Amino acid sequence: MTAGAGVKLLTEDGRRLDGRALNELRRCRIEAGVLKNADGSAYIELGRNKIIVAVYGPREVHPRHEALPDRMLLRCRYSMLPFSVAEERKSPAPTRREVEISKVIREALEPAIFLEEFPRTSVDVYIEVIEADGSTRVASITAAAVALADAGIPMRDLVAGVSIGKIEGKLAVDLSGIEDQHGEGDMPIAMMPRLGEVTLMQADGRFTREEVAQALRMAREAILKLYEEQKRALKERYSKVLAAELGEEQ
Amino acid sequence: MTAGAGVKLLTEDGRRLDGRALNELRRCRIEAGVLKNADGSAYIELGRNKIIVAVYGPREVHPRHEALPDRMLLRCRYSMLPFSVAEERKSPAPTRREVEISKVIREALEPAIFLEEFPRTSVDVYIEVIEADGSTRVASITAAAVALADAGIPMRDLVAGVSIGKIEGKLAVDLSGIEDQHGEGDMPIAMMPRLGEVTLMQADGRFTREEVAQALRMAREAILKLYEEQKRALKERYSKVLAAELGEEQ
Amino acid sequence: MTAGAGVKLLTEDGRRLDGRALNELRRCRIEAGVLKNADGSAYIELGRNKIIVAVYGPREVHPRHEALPDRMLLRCRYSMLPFSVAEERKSPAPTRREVEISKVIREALEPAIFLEEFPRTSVDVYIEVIEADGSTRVASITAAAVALADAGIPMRDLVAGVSIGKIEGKLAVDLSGIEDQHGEGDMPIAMMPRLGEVTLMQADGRFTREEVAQALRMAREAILKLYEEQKRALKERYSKVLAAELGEEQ
Amino acid sequence: MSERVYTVVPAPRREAIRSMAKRGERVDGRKPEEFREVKLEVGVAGNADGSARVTLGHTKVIVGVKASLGQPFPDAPNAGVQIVHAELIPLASPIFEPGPPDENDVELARIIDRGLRSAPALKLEDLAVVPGKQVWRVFIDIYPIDHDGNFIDASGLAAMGALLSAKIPKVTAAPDGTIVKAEEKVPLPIADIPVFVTIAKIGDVLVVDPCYEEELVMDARITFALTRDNHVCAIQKGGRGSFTPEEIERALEMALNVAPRLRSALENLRQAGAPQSA
Amino acid sequence: MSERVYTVVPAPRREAIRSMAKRGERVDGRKPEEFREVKLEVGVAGNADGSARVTLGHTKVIVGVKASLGQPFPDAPNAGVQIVHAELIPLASPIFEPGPPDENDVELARIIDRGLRSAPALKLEDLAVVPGKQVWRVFIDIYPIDHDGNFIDASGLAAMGALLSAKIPKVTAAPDGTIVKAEEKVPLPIADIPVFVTIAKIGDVLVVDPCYEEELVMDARITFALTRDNHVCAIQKGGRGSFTPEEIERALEMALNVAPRLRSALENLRQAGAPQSA
Amino acid sequence: MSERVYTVVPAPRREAIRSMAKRGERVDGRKPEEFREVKLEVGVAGNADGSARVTLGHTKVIVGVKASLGQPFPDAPNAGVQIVHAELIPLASPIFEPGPPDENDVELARIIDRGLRSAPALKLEDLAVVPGKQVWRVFIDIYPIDHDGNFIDASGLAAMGALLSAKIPKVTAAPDGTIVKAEEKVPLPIADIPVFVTIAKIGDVLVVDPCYEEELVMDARITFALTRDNHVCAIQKGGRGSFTPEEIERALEMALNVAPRLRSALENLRQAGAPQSA
Repeated sequence: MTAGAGVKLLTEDGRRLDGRALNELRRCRIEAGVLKNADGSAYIELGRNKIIVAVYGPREVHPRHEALPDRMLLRCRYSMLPFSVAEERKSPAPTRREVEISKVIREALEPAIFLEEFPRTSVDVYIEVIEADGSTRVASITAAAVALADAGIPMRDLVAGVSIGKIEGKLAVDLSGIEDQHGEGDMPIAMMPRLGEVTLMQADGRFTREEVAQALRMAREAILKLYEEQKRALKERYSKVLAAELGEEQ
Repeated sequence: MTAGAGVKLLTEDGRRLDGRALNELRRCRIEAGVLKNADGSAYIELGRNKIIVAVYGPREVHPRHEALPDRMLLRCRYSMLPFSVAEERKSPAPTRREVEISKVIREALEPAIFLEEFPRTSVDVYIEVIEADGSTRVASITAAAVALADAGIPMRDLVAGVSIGKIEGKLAVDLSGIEDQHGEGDMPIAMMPRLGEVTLMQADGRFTREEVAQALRMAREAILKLYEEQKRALKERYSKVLAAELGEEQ
Repeated sequence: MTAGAGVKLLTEDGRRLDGRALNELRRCRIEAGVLKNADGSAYIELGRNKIIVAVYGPREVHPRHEALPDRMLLRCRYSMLPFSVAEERKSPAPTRREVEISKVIREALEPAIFLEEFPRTSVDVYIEVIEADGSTRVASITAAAVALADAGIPMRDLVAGVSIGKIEGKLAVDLSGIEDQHGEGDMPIAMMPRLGEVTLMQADGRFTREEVAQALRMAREAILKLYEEQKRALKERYSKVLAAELGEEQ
Repeated sequence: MSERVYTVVPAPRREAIRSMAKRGERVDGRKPEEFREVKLEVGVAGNADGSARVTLGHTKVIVGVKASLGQPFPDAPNAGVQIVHAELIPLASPIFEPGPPDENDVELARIIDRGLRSAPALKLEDLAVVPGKQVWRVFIDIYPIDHDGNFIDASGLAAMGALLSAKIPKVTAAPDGTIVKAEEKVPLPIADIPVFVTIAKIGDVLVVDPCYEEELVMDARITFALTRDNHVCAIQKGGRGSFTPEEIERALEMALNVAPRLRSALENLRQAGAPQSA
Repeated sequence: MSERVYTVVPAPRREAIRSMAKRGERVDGRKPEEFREVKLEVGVAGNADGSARVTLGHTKVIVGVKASLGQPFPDAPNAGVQIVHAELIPLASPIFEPGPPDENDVELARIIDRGLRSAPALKLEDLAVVPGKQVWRVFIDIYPIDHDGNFIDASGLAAMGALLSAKIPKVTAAPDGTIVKAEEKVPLPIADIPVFVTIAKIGDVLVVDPCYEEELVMDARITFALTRDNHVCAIQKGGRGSFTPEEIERALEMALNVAPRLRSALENLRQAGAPQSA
Repeated sequence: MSERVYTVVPAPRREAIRSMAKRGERVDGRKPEEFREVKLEVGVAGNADGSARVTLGHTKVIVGVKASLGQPFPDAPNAGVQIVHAELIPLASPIFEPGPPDENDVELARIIDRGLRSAPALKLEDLAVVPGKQVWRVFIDIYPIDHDGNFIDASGLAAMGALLSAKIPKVTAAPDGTIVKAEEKVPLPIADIPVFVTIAKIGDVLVVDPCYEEELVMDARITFALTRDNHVCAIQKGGRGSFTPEEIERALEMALNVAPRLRSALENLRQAGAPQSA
């Protein structure tokens, strides 16, 4: 992210390039249970972002010496497919960016999981970005929480995330790729929606203390909307599963 | 392999650049038991190809978790020494080509081995190409089968291989390096000679259905000749071992 | 090291560029016990060289299968920080040079350690060069021996090392970076000072048989001086530890 | 260099599948020569120049194509570059582990590469912009995302779908060698549409398009890549067993029989696209 | 991708630390909002262009800066290059293992990089010598050598110390593009002096600058990088726990309170150096 | 960084070998100062520019040399490049494991490299074609294929054999910098013919050219590379034991005694070749 010399991100009536208001999320659609092999899975489209998440576990830890005596081992791998980026093909080897994001996503999900309930097991969360258009890490978290629930992992709450950006001096919800590239700052935030606790928070760019407080409020509001879509997706999934179990066609 | 614009591979009387007829193998010489440390070994010269193979095992599997409860673990590593190629020095790191060839060679040898007789053990086949001149993967198989027999691994048959190529529209046995480079197709085939069963088959280039059938017949014929050389090499080896055991000079 | 066309390393009165006589060491200062986490540690300044060494162990071997039934496993890692070199930044990945030096340093320390006293354990020696100015491998050994003693590893003697170089046809003690670069030869030697036995010896450049013998004598003499500094450093460390244990301020 | 540890099928289940095969039956009710239903969607990854998702039973594969200008290979200075990469990511199956490509990833990529190259699918010579200097480098990235067997055939279909749906900028090289990229996008130059058909051998029986359970109990498999005019443009035998020459000829016949149906979805794509150079 | 195996704190000790926290006490006698004594030395690695060692309690970090001329990044042709690398070497702690960088090394480097970049610390545009062709590439290498917690803040201080003390050759580009390096050395162009402040959450209590034992028992941590004019120029939450929004605001207040003291040592360095461009 | 796990010699056998040594006897009947029979064959790898196989008892080593034109190293712009690589492949012994080079591979390559470089074997300055731009890069690849001890000396002989038998195209640089390769081939420019001699210490006894069993029970080893005029051009001590200075002088004497015989086979090669520049 570099300061956006010359690229106008807001129209004269205060709308963003894609017509959104500053506090407006892009269209978000989540589907749970999209894969057969995974124990849980979810697919999210947030604007043009397309991300698929699979969850395996709880299962025996492999390699064994990584098992934890008092709790579940959660592992996350966030990766971008080579053709998911707007720029030239990305090498398939994990970048430093992907390594860091995998870590912060794991730490964003852990607060919501009853890790102590399955000691000596692992749960693996695999995230593949098929198409990227800004805010992929938070969209990944939103989908991963649904995939964990789909896998039946006991959780104290879901987790959903949104990025708060700064464009032309104003805070804006859910940065798109071009806003991330030319904006003045990016602050990805994830929360447990019901509990209202922050499980991921990062930032680059420059923000005043007041802007940080405001960003937290804007994030909360957006996250509650994402939470509705998460619940809808899980409800739909459960009704399909139930229908299938009752012998109907799914 | 790219279509050979302008390089003539057949003379007017239908002979190949090295004077061979279309169904003629290059000179092939195999020697068994060429290494002291290995449990079995063989050296093959096929035309200018020079390949050495060592077999270690059956032995304890290392790392242990790779051991198979119901059969022997066969592992193969095919590699080309950096100076074995006609082109510039090859990097010593395994190429994707070497990784694939290691796999298909293993799968070409497995049908001939009584894998169930030594569960929880491994047999390792190491193949080093010292000089390459076309058809190295099939020559490696021919030598590896001899090395396995030299190691005393129980086998239901040997395995021998030959490449069938397409040069100037005609099928030809045992492609040389230049024929492989400028020909129109390459179809490496390995068989168990006595049983007549195909254990490796690959192809690139373009072949009609009839050509595939013809290639299989030509391969069978050539493989029976290679089988004679394999048996000769093993007989020579046994007589040397026997002589040594009877107290004579080897 | 390449032959030094044109760079004068000796003044007309036989002094070296930094004013030293041929058999003169650079200023050497060693401090023991400089790190809190390590079981033993030492810091050495030899001329501009700055090297820090940490010792961990004896401890359980990890990974376990590397444990030795009859003796301690000594492991060494010599590495240069990316900014320690006079040239452009060094990549942090271990170079072949660092891999070799790690091995010869380990083999220079092993003769002094009672390896049999702690079977099935490991001792790890980590060496980081902060600033390099010639003779880093022998300076590392001198510091590592102090760190091992600081860790309480039972030793039959310390080990100290010095490089003997050839500059303008004459043997010189303790090569600096510029002397190493432009001189005609470098012969690093490490000894157990009391026992007078050689535990490391390498050379490049060209030396006559007589020069090799002379180099060994010059090394012995220099190493005895380094030994005094090693003992001083350890004595200082012990008195500090003792003072701390007696309830005084350290 | 070692075999991937496949989930083991319990012996009774194994025997059941093999006896079914003998009776001409399969675990999912198919006939031996029957390919599963194929679903082909294109444009599934909007940042790729071309992309496709193929669903084959529960098997799902995504392929994305990205083209960029770069140097040719030294041994083919006047041709574009085709690079195929495949990664059996752990998302797709519990039997896949994270890490650098292993022999299974490499084999899959190389089979597809050979089939496309020998057909040929892409007219590589039409992808040279400034011969010897600047050519299109076409990356074909294969990512299976759910595993119910026969990745090769699904990957081949998805790769061709992605290539046929791809659009790259129209470029022109000025006399001084500078390259101008137009806004206008053109399809990739396609010469042929190969399809891949895999036949598994279970006992003495040959079956087309094995599902995952069949792969676990099969003796061996053989794949044929087939051009529009019924040429074989790649073969790959896999697995620990062997084939008689007669079985190979029979397998090829089975493959030739199903190929046209597999190709028809791709042909439709092509007709839907912009005018092609071939 | 897996968690580093941290040494486990025995349960009683763990409970003791957490109860102390509740009473506003800490294992080393500090108050919750108290930063440990900081010692900053520069010029500790003479072959580096700039270097600093920071001692923070028993935590020690060395940072070296090396600058060399090279190509700019394609997406910022008119700017110098800043590359931050960190390595948690096994010398510093028994919990670090040799080998390629893992997620903890990468996270540390990337936090520092973001804070320096967003402030910005370096005026990267002033480091372009021949725009688009030759720019200064500034490598900032972070090596913790003793570990008693809070590597982020110590690394940030050492990185700024190394940058502020660095001197690079004065270069001029001739009209024909050749670059002349003068004997004269000049400081790096510094625009701002960000400092990093980390707050740990232990139960319901927030403490500044956690030591190692506190890191082992904490629920979560949050780091703020702060510019001279009290802007937040980077944030990073870490750990398995969560924060309420109110806790985050409180933590930021604590960070803003200690930042000036941390920055003062760096400001002194700056005044001691040659005239600066900002 | 850890020691390779060597096969352990059972204690009684170990003691037997050590007692034999005390009595001046060796496991294979040799005298302490006796080098095994050496067999040197050249031209064993026809695609290499030069190659040799050395047989030393049961130890076998193949070395191939490939030269190609490329850029010089920045710190030696007017000299050709010599790169030595060694790989202890698992084919040669059950104690070698597949994988990237470990410390033993690296040490072997670097000892040979130092000996060749210090002698010097190759006149690197004669291998610059267009100084600063195009030079010959000579790769020397060492592959032991059967292991009965003393790889260093066998590798040194094979490396020199490969260099002495190598032929590279005669090249000329046109004034405009283009390089023309002639059909004619010329030998590499050789200045000296160093040989490597390794002495093992078993108890108090020094033995030349240790076999594998001797390597397993030895205390330490020391290798000398020796030029034609009896200069030492490389030394390498290895192993967990130590030498007295007197032992080192004695070992050097032993090495000087056997060197001429080892070198004679190489000298013959040289006379058999085309006229040399030295």
